[in-house]
Amino acid sequence: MSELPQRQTDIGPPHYEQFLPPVIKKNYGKWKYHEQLGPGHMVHVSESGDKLWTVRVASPRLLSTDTIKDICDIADAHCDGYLRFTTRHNVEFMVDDESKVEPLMKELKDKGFMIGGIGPRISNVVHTQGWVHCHSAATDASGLVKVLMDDLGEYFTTKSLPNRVRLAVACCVNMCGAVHCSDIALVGVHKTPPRIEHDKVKNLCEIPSTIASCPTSAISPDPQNKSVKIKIEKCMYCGNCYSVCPAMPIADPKNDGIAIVIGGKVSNLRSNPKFSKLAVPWLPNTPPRWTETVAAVRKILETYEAGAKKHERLGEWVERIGWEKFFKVTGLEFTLQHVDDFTFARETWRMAATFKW
Amino acid sequence: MSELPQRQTDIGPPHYEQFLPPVIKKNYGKWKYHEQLGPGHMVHVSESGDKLWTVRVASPRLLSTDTIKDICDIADAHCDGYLRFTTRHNVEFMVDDESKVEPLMKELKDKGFMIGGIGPRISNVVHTQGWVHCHSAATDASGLVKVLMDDLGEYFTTKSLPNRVRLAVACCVNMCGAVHCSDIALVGVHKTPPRIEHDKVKNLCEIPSTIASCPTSAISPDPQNKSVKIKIEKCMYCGNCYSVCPAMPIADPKNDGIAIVIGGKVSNLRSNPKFSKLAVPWLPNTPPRWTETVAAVRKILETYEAGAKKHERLGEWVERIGWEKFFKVTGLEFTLQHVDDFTFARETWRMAATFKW
Amino acid sequence: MSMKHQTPLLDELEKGTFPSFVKEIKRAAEHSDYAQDLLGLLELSYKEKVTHWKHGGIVGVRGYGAGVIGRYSDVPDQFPGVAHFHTVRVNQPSGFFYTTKALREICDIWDKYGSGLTNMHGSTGDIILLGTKTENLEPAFAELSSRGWDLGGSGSAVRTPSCCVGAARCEWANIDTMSITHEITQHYQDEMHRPAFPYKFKFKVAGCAVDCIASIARADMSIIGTWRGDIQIDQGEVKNYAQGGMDIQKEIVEMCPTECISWDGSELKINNEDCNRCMHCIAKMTKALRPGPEKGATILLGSKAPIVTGALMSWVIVPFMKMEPPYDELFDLVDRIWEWWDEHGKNRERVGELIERLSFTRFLKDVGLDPQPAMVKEPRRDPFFFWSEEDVEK
Amino acid sequence: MSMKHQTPLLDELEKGTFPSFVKEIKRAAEHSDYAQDLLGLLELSYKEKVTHWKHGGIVGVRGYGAGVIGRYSDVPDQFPGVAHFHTVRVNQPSGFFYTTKALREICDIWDKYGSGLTNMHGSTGDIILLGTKTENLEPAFAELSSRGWDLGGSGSAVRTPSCCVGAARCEWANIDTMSITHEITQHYQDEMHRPAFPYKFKFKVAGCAVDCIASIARADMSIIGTWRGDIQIDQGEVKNYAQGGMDIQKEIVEMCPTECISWDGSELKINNEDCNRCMHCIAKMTKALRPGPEKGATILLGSKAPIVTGALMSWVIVPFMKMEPPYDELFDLVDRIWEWWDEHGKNRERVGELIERLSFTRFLKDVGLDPQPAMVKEPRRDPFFFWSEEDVEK
Ligand code: SRM
Ligand code: SRM
Ligand code: SRM
Ligand code: SRM
Ligand code: SF4
Ligand code: SF4
Ligand code: SF4
Ligand code: SF4
Ligand code: SF4
Ligand code: SF4
Ligand code: SF4
Ligand code: SF4
Repeated sequence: MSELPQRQTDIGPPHYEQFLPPVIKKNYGKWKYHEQLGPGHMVHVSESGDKLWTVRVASPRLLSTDTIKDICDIADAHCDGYLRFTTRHNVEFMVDDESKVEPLMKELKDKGFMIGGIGPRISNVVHTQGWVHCHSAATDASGLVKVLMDDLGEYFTTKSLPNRVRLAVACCVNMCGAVHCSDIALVGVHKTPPRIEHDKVKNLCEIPSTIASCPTSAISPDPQNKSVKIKIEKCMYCGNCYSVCPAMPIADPKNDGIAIVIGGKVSNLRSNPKFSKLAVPWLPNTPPRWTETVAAVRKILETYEAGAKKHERLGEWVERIGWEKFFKVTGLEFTLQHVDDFTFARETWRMAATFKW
Repeated sequence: MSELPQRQTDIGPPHYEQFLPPVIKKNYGKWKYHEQLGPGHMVHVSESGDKLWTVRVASPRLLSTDTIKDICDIADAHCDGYLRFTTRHNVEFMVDDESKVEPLMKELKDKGFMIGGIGPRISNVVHTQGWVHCHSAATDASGLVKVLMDDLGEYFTTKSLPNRVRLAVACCVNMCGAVHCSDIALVGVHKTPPRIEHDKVKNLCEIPSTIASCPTSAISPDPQNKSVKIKIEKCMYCGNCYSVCPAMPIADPKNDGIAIVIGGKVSNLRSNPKFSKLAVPWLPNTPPRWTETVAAVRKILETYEAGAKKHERLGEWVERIGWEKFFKVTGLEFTLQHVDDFTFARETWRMAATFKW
Repeated sequence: MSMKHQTPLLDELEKGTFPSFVKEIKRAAEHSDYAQDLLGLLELSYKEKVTHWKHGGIVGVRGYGAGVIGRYSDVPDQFPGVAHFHTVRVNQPSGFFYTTKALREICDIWDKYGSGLTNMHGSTGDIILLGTKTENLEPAFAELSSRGWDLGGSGSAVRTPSCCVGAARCEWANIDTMSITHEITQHYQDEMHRPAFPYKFKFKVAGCAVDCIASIARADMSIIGTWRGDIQIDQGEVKNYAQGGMDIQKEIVEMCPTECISWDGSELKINNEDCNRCMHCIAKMTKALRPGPEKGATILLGSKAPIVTGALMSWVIVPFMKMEPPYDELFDLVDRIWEWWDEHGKNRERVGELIERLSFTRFLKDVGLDPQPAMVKEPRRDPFFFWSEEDVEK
Repeated sequence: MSMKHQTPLLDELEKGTFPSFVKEIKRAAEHSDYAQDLLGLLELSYKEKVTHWKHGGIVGVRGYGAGVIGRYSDVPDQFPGVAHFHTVRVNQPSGFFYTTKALREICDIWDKYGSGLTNMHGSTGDIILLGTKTENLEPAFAELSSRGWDLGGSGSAVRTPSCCVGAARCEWANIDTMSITHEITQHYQDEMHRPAFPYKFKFKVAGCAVDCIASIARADMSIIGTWRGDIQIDQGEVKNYAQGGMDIQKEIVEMCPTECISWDGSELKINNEDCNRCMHCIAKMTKALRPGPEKGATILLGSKAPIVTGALMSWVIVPFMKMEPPYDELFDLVDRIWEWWDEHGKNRERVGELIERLSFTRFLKDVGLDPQPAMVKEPRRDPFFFWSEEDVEK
C-alpha cells in the first residue's frame, strides 16, 4: 500500500447539504404536497411551483461496490449525479423535470431493477446480519429477506394492500431490525439452553455480568467449577448470556428456528404505535428457501388483505377483530407459548368476559 | 341468659327458595323483559304474563335492628312479608300487582325512605367499616358515604346521568369496597411511614412475614433491636406492614387523607372492565363533612355529566377524551403522584407522540 | 335511654337527606350499651381523626376458625361498652332475599346478644352483626344456628360466596346464580369454617356479563353466565324502540364494540360470529334482543384488591362451562386449583398473585387446562418462551 | 475470478425476482478474496444451520473505541479470506443523500482495503463496510477521514444518529430533521467515538408523527416533530378529494381517533382542541390539510429491543420543545439525562431500563422535568405513592 493521506478524527459525517440535488436545496422546507404516481414513483410539489419526481427501486441492502457503481452510473445519466437511500434501504432516484421520469424508469427496468415500494404496499425488509456477519445469529437474515420478497414481490411492484405492511427480519432476539414494532417480522429463536464450557468460562467471562445478563435469573455461580450453572427449567433460550459470555454457546442446528411476530407499527396515525405480538412460536430453520416460513407469512398477509378495511394496518385489523378471531381466520395454532409469562404478562390476560367464539 | 337451643354446625345458609315471593318462585328463570318506570321503580314481565314490580330505597347499610323491623313492617303490609337487599345495599320491595305499587311507594315516602337508584343514576355507595369497626381505617367510611350522598342525593332520586355512576369508599388501601373498579371512589391514605415500636415487635410480630408484607421491600431486619427497620425513602405508606404487625402503627391524624380514584367499571358492556385510576392523590381528612372531598367528587361528576355521550360510563368518557383532557376540563392538578411508579408502571407511560394540547 | 356521650361532630351527620347511620346508632343506643359507647368512641375518632380500634385477637365459636372478626377498643376504660366489639358474619341466603319472619328472628337474637347494629350486607355478602363481647359469641351462634343460620367465612378460608339476583328476577341470567352460589357454599362448608388455605378465596357468581355482583373485581373465582349461538331478535320490538325515540344507529350500532350490528331503519342484523357478548345491545333493547340458546358460564380467576403488587381483575381460565347441578365439573376444577395453590402458595398469597409469580402458563399446565386465545387479550410480545422436553429434537 | 467454493444452497438464492444478495457477493468475489471465502463460509452455515462467526474481539482505529465491529471466523483454516472479517461503520450523511462522486470514492476505498461488500445501510443508519482484516483498518480510516468521512458509533457510546428525509423532501416536516441530526452528531463526536456510557445511546429524528425513521421503537431518544395551533384546511382541495372518489366520512372522519372531524359534504371541520396530531387526516389529504403553524418537537425517551426485561417504546418526556439552532435546550436536557444515567445506570443498562428500575417519577424529579399528563397514557391505578418532606405536616 502506498502513501496514506493524513487521517482526521472527530470530524463527523460530511454536511448533508453538499449532497442535495439543486431542486431540493432550493425548495428545502417548502414542499406543499405530493402525489403518488405509481407503485414506485411519486412527485413532490413545492410552494414555489417546482416539482421533484422520485423513483424508488428495491435493494438487497447487501450491495457490492460494483452494484453501487452501477447505481451511480444511472444517477449520473439521469439525476445529475444525486441519489439517496431510504430508511428501509431502498434506492431513490430523483429528477426535477417530468420529461426525465420515463427514460429513468425505462433504464431502471432494462437493467433489471425492481421499481415499487411506495404507498400501501410492501416495501423493503428491514433486517440484520445473520450468518453473513454475526456470531449471535440463529438463522440467516439476507436469505430470509430474499425468499420472502421473491414470494411477495408483486406487493412491491404492483398490488396494493389496505395499508403499508412493514416486514422485518432479525436473526436473534437482540432484534437489530425493527422487529418488535413491525407488521410482520421474523426472528431467529433457540429452543434449547446454552451449553456451558466450564473450562473456557474462567478465561472468557466475567461471572457477575454473566449472571446479571439472564432475564429470568436462571444463572447462578458454580464455585466448584469457577463457572456458572443454569437452572434449566428457568431458561427461555434468549441467548443473552451468550452475548456476554462466549463460553455459553446456544446455537443448536436441530432446534433453532424462526418465530413470527405480527401487528406492530411505529406510526402514530389513527392508533398508537404498537408492539408486535407472537403469531407463530417456531418454524423449522430450513435454508435455503424456508418454505414453511414463507407460506405462513403469506397466509397472514392474505388474511389481512381480505379482512382489513382501507387504511387499516395489520395490527389495527387484528385488534378490531380480536386475537381469538385472528387465530381462527388464519388457522394458526394457539399454543402455550403464546400465553405471556414474561415481565408484563399480567397486562395480556383477558380480564373481561368478552371474547368471540 | 336462659336455656340455649342446640347449636348446629356446617349447615350453611338457609336455602334461598323459602325466601322467594310466590310470583318469583313461579316465574323463576322465565323473565322476559323489564321496564324502568321511574328513578326507583321498575317492572319485570314474565313469559307467563306475570309481572313483578320492584321499588328500591336507599339504606345507610349500617342499620339498627329497629330500622330493619320498620322495613319488615312495610314488607308485611305491602309485600306479603318478602323483601330483598341489592348487591349495593339498597332495599327492594316487590309486589305482584300494579295496584299495590302506589300505596307501597306512598308509605315509603311518608316514612321518609329515599326512593331511587334504578337506571342511569347514582345508586348506593359500596363501602367499608371505617372508624366504626376497623383498626386499619385512615378515615371513616359511613360518614363519607353520608356526606357524598347528601350532596348527590338528587342523582339518586330524580336526575339521570349518561349512565350509572358507581361510587365506592374504602377506609384504607386494603380496599374492602369495590374501589379499584369504580366510576368514582374514595380511599383513605397515609402520607407518612409507620412508626416502629421496637419493644412490641418482638412479642406481637413475626419478622419474616412483616418483611414480606412490604410491596416495595422497604422493610429489613434490625437484629440489634430484634425488630425491623424501614428504608423511609422506599415506603409509600400502604400500611400493609401494620396489617401484619400491630407494632407498626401508621395512622397519622395530621397527614392521613383521602385519595380519589375514578374511571373504573366492572360491567363488560361496550368496553372491558376497567381499573380506577388516580384523579386526586390527597385531600385533607376533614370530618364531619369532608367538604373538599365532596366538592371534588361533584366537580368530576358534573364534568362527566356535561361531556359524556349517552350510555358512556365515566371511564369510557375519560378514555375517549384522553386523560390529559380530563385534567384540563376538570381543572384538577396533575402531580408527580399521578405518574405511576408501581409494579406495572411501564404500561401507563405515553409510548406515542399523540396527546392533546 | 338518653345518650351517654356528647356527639357534636356526629350530630352533623344526622342532617341532610340521605339516611343517617348516626341516627341508626342512636336508635340502637336507645336500648344498647354497646351502641351508646360506640357513639362516644366514634365521636372521639371524628375529633382526633384516628381509629380507636386495635388489631383483632383470635376469637370465635367452638369448632370454627372463621366467621367472627375480633375487635377491641384502644380506649376501653373510656368506653367499656365497646371494650370488646366483635363482629359476627352470618352467611346470607343467595340473592339477599328474606322473609320478614326470618329477618325479625335475626334482629331479636342480635338485640339480645349484640349491639343491635348490623350491616346489611358486608362487601363480601354476609349479614354483618356488628359488635358483641366474647362471651356472647357462643350463645348467639347457638340461637342462630338452631334457627338454620350459619356463619360465613373469614381469615384464610373460603369466603362467603355471593351472587346477583339472576334467574329470580332478571331476564338475562344465563345460569342459575342463586343455585350455584348455594351449592358452592354447601359444598365447601369445611373450607369456609376452618381456615387452611394460604389466604382467602372468594367466589362470586353473575348471571351475565353485566356482572351486577362485581365478580370480576372482587372474587378469586368469578363465574359469569354467557351463551353460545345467535342473539335472538324480535324485529317488531326493534321497530318499537325506534318509534319510541331510540336512536338505534347511535345508541346501539355505533356503540357495539365489535361493530357487528347493522340497522337499515327496518331490520336489525347481528353478525353473531363477531359478537363478543358484551351485553350492551341486549341491555338497551331488552324487549327486542335475547341471549343465544346454549347457556353456560365463563370461569375467570384471580381478582383482588391492590395489596401487595397491585389490584387484579379476574381473567378467563375456562371460556365455557355448562352449569348444571350437581356442578361436578366446577368442583373438580376448583379442587385442582386449590391443590396447586396449596402446594405452591406462600402465606398471604392469593391465587392470582401466585399465578403472577409462577406464571399463567405454569398454572395452565399444572392444573390441566388447554391454552386458548380466549384466555388472553393478546399473545406475548417478546419471543421469550419455554419448551418442554417433547418439543425438542434430540 | 472463478468461484473458489461450490455453493449449491446459496445458488438457490440467485433465483427469484428480488435482487439477490448472493449475486452481490459473487460480484464482489470476482475481485475479492474476502467475498470468495465468505461464500464458502456462508454455504457452510446454510448447510449446517449454524453461524460460523465468533464473538468479536476489540479491534479499531487509533484513538477511537468505537466504529469497528471485530469479527473472526471459527473455521479460519477452511476460509482464510474471512479469518478476520471486521466491519467498519461509516457515519452516513443526514437523510442518506449522496453524490455519485462521494459514493464512488467510498467504493474505491473499500475495494482497496476491504471486501467490496457493504450494507447500505445498517439498521442504525451507518454505511456498513462489511469485512476487512485488522491491518487494513488504519489505512481505510485514513483514506476515509481524509476525504471527509468519519466513523459511526458502536459499543457503550452514542450511536450514529439518523433521521427521516424531513424538510428535504417532505411537506409534513415540522422540524429540520437533517440539521438536528447533523448537529447532534457533531456535538457528541467524543461521546460517539470513545465509549464511556453504561451502554449504547441512540438518537433518531422524525419530522412528524408518521415517524418514517421508526424513532419511537429504536432510539433511546426519539425526537418527533409536531405543532401547536390549528390544522390548516383548504376547503376547495377537500372537495377535490371528495370528487376524486375519496369517501371522506369513512376514510377520514370515522378513522380520526379523537372523533374531532366532521364533514357535511361541503365543509370539513376540525375541532383542533381534541386533535392529538396523529397525522392520519393530513397524510390522506395532503393537498387539503397542513400541520398547524407553531412548529417544534416532542421528545421521547427509552425505546429498545427486548433484552433484558422486554422491548420498550420511547415515551414522552417533553411534550413540546422549540427546535432551532444551536439546539441548546436539547443538548442541555441530554446532558442532564446522561449525568443521571451515568450516576445510576448499571453496566449494560439502557436509560429506559434504568428508569423502569428506579421509576419514572424519580427520573422526572432528578432531571428536573415537571410532571404533565402528556407523559402518561393514564394515571396510576393503585393509590400507592410517595410524598416529599415538604408535603407533610409536622
Ligand atoms: C422515504 C421514506 C423516508 C426516508 O427518509 O427514507 C418515507 C417517505 C414517505 N412516507 Fe413514510 N417513509 C419511509 C419510511 C416509513 C416508515 C419507517 C419504517 O417503515 O421503518 C414508516 C412507519 C411504519 C410503521 O408505522 O410501522 C412510514 C410510515 C408512513 C405512513 C404511515 C402509514 C400508516 O397509516 O400507518 C405514511 C402516511 C401515508 O402514506 O398515509 C407515510 C408517508 C410517507 C410520504 C408520503 C411522506 C411524504 O409526504 O413525502 C413519503 C412517501 C413515500 C412512500 O409512500 O413510501 N409513511 N414510512 C421512508 C421510505 C422507506 C421505504 O423505502 O419504504
Ligand atoms: C449491524 C447491525 C444490524 C444490521 O445488519 O443492520 C447490528 C448488529 C449487531 N448488533 Fe444491533 N445492530 C444494528 C442495529 C440495532 C438496532 C436497530 C437500530 O439501531 O435502529 C437494534 C434495536 C434497537 C436497540 O438499540 O435496542 C439493535 C439491538 C441490539 C442489541 C440489543 C440491545 C438491547 O438493549 O436490547 C444487541 C445486544 C448487545 O448490545 O449486546 C445488539 C448487538 C449487536 C451486535 C454488535 C452483536 C453483539 O452481540 O455484539 C451485532 C454485530 C453484528 C455484526 O457482526 O455486524 N444489537 N441493534 C445494526 C447496526 C448498523 C449500524 O450501525 O447502522
Ligand atoms: C339489583 C341488582 C342486582 C342484585 O342482585 O342486587 C341489579 C339489577 C339490575 N341491573 Fe345491574 N344490578 C345491580 C348491581 C349492578 C352492578 C354491581 C355494582 O354496582 O357493584 C353493576 C356493575 C357496575 C359497574 O360496571 O361498575 C351493574 C351494572 C348494570 C348494567 C351495566 C351498565 C353499563 O352500561 O355499564 C346494566 C345494564 C343497563 O342498565 O343498561 C344493569 C341492569 C340491571 C337490570 C336492568 C337487570 C334486569 O334486567 O333486571 C336490573 C335493574 C335494576 C337497575 O336498573 O338498577 N346493571 N348493576 C344490583 C342493584 C344494585 C343497586 O342497588 O344499585
Ligand atoms: C367487613 C368488610 C368490609 C365491609 O364493611 O363490608 C371487610 C372488613 C375487613 N377486611 Fe376486607 N372486608 C370486606 C370485604 C372485602 C372485599 C370485598 C369483597 O369481598 O367483595 C375486599 C376486596 C376484594 C379482595 O378480596 O381482594 C377486601 C379486601 C381486604 C384485604 C386486602 C386483601 C388483598 O389480598 O389485597 C384485607 C387485608 C388482609 O386480608 O389482611 C382485608 C381485611 C379486612 C379486615 C379483616 C381488616 C384486617 O386487616 O384484618 C377488615 C375487618 C374490619 C372489621 O373490623 O370489621 N380486606 N375485603 C367486608 C367483609 C364483609 C362480609 O363478610 O361480607
Ligand atoms: S439480530 Fe442478533 S444475530 Fe442478528 S445482527 Fe443483531 S445481534 Fe446479530
Ligand atoms: S439463554 Fe437466556 S434465559 Fe437461558 S440462561 Fe442464558 S440468559 Fe438465561
Ligand atoms: S378498607 Fe381497610 S380500614 Fe376499611 S374495613 Fe377494609 S381493612 Fe378496614
Ligand atoms: S407502609 Fe407499606 S411501603 Fe411502608 S414499610 Fe409498611 S408495608 Fe412497606
Ligand atoms: S348480572 Fe346479568 S343476570 Fe345478574 S342481575 Fe345483572 S343483568 Fe341480571
Ligand atoms: S352483545 Fe355487544 S358485541 Fe354483541 S352484538 Fe350486542 S353490542 Fe355487539
Ligand atoms: S416522518 Fe413525517 S416528516 Fe419525516 S418523512 Fe415521514 S412523513 Fe415526512
Ligand atoms: S391529525 Fe389525527 S387526531 Fe387530528 S384531526 Fe387528523 S385524524 Fe384526527
